Amino acid sequence: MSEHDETIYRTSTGRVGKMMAILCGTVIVGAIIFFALGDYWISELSPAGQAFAGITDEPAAPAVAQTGADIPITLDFIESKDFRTLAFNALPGELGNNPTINAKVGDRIIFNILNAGKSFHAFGVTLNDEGFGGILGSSAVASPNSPLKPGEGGTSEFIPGEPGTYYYICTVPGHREMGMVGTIIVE
Amino acid sequence: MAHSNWAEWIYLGVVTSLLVYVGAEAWNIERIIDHAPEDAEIIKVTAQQWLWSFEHEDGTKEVGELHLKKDHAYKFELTSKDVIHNFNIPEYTVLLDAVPGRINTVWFSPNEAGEFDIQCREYCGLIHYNMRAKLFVDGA
Amino acid sequence: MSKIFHLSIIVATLCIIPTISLVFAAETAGEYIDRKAEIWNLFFRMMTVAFVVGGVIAGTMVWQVWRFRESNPKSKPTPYEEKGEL
Amino acid sequence: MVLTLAKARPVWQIMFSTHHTDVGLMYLIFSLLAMFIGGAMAIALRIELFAPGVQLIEDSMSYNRLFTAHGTTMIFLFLLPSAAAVGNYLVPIMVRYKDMAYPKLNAIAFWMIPPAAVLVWLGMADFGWYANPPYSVISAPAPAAEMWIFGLKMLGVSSILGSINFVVTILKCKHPDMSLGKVPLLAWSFLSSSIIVLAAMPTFAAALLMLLTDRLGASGFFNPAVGGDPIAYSHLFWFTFHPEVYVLVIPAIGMMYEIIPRFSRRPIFSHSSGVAAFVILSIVAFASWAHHMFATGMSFTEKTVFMVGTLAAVPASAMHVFNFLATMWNGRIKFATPMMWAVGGIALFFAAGAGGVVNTAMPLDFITHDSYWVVGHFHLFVFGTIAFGTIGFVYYLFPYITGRMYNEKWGVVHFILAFVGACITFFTQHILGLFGMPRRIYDYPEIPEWVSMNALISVGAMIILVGMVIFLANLIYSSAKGKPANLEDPFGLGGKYYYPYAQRNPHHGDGGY
Repeated sequence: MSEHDETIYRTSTGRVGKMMAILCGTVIVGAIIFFALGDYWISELSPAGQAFAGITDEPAAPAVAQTGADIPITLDFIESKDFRTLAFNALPGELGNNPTINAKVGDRIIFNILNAGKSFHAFGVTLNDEGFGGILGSSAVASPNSPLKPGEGGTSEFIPGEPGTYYYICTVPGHREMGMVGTIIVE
Repeated sequence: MAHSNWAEWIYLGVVTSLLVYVGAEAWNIERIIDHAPEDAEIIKVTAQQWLWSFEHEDGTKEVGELHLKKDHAYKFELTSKDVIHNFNIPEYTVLLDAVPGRINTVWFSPNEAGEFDIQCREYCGLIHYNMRAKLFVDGA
Repeated sequence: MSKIFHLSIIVATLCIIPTISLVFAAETAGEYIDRKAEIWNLFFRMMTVAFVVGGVIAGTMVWQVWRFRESNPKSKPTPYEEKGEL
Repeated sequence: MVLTLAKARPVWQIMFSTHHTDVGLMYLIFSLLAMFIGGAMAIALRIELFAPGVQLIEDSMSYNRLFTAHGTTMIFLFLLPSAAAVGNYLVPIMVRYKDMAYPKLNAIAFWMIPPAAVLVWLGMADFGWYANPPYSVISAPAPAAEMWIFGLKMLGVSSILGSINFVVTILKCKHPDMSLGKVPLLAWSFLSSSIIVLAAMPTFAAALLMLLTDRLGASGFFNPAVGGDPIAYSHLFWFTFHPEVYVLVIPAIGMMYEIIPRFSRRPIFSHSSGVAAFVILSIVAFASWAHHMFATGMSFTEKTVFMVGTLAAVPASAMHVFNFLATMWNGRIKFATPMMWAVGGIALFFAAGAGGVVNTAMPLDFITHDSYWVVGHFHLFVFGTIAFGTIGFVYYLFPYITGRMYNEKWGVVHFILAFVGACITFFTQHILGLFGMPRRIYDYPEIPEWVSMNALISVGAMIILVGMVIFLANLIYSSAKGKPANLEDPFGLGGKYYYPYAQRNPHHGDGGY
């Protein structure tokens, strides 16, 4: 303390203020980046996960001559109070439960999907009569690994190329077995 | 610093003997409950995100529900289709991991009729909190 | 000192061997073992041990904190303090 | 005097200094920042669990990401750096060396932490701090999981570098007059915890790389879909992270060894038994890792081996408790804030240890595994013991760091709130676990016992929150405007025992005087 008579402490109001400004500033900037990018951080599935779920880059389905007819369908994911029964639009036994869709080859079915439950759901059309794989073309809305959160929704289209029985399901594993499945009969 | 340590040795002796007691007791109880009786009925339990499915010895399948009979022994063969789950019936202290690629076994014998919870106790993703099933034990 | 130590181990072992043989003999034929009862009984035995030891240790601590606090009328300077050896 | 500066240095000079007190200060500020961020996450989780249904967090994905970030933050960004902070401040002083052995390495070890924290906090992976495969391989979304893996990788390297520095400083740079047996117990605690890090951490570093290549689909070590074994990861993980528990708890015990004799006005009851207990702990730490895995389908024999290994660690911990109690015996104890935290920490340390003995009894794992019992148990350790020791030591070092005194009255209030809050929160969690509530769940059914106990736990957490807000205010206000401390004897104990006082920082103006 040869040059100064006054003691300068390692901490003072000004220095603490500066430190707090640096810390709070960094945290706020970080929080802005985090929230601005939102769900980017959890947007993808790892390559191993894609292999496990059977997601491959398959060529698109062959183009089908469209009939020009549009069939709009509104489907809401709903759950029973104890979560043990799941369904589309209405619980089993009620009117409008898992409506059956009749269509012709080449009709364009437009799905309007809403997650009206409290759990996570995702939508897709498949030919398989069990399980959650084999989702066809552009029929999917969300996927099991970035599913629709409660209140979220989306639209998708499906143009059947061959006659047969298709199933529209919740692609979250297990939900089909718990009741989230309906049929599409294509002539 | 000169001081006597006799108190510490006695203390350590007491602690050690208590630990030996704890270890021996635990070993003994584990030994008793470890071996499944030979007449135990085998139930195949398959876990997947996020539900339980069961297959009885006679081929009956159940999803999200399990019906058992009182005072029979059951041996669960647990496996998983995707990630690690943990099969837990808290009321009957049945608990074991369902590991994909492995079959783990645990056995129990329900001695009370009624309705019990089955839950997943190993973190397994989005709906882990609601990966539940019901156990129905029917009276003899 | 080590004599006491060895002695306590021997005493502990002597206590355990009869316990083990007793439980070995207690297996009843025919009925299935009640897993729930076995495990919970073990749990309560363990908790009894834990709470007894915990009571002794916590009691000692509380008493020490009360007795040797600076503001206790009975407290007196430690020898190290008097000699300035702190 | 070290704490007064002839000339205030610019902030950047402190930030990029390599002197051990400056690096220690950076560690301390960062770890406290991480503690408040991690604590805020815990409060969000507790608000969500206050009652069944949605309270604050709207979906389980956000909840899962929050508890992962909370665990990672508290362990790697609060507890490890705060221990390193204390070690950086005091170890060179205690072994009477001018600085750490490798000052630049020291600064590098610190500066690896903030970028790692950015990765962990920005990504917020969702697989829990345990990242157990195959969930973390096939199900956890990218890029958050990769960011977590890289972040943890950096933190692992950082703690290895820090540990090398401590080991070399203590073994090679101690004053030639000082035999290893005479090295103070706080420095001993850093020696033993650093050796554990050096032995344990490489395993986890390897496991992380394997996890990453598994996720990329290039390998399948832990992915059963391609023939791997997820249990192998558990072994590798716990081989690192059970010893890591001791890495965290040993420095905290070392801090108590510093506080308790000072405030009891007596020397440590037995220096040699403290050293012996540290050495034993750092060896048996490696004998118990698989007690975390009893439920994965281990055989009776394996379980027995690891139960015995776990029980073997108890006598050494009990020696520490004995040493503390015997030191306080016949003392004249001044209950200033640091002493309160230390004594409270010992009490909760014992409770946590007793819970640990119950846990390891094999059949009881069927009750407690992955339930709230476990949550309560390890929080008693990490909060009740380690954070208590650390926070007490922050109060103890406060005059040394700032040259000012913290507000004693609010320090006591902080302690009482935290102790009461910890008892309510963590003991209730034990009981809740016995009623079968699993951990890591976002929502729970309306079982009456679960509902009331969860509400009580959340109230306890709020009490801790109030204490921590007081702590923060006290830290900020006192470092800005606190009364100047009497640096020869800031706590009024008599004697010039407060040896951080003697330290000089050559980077301060005028040669540090």
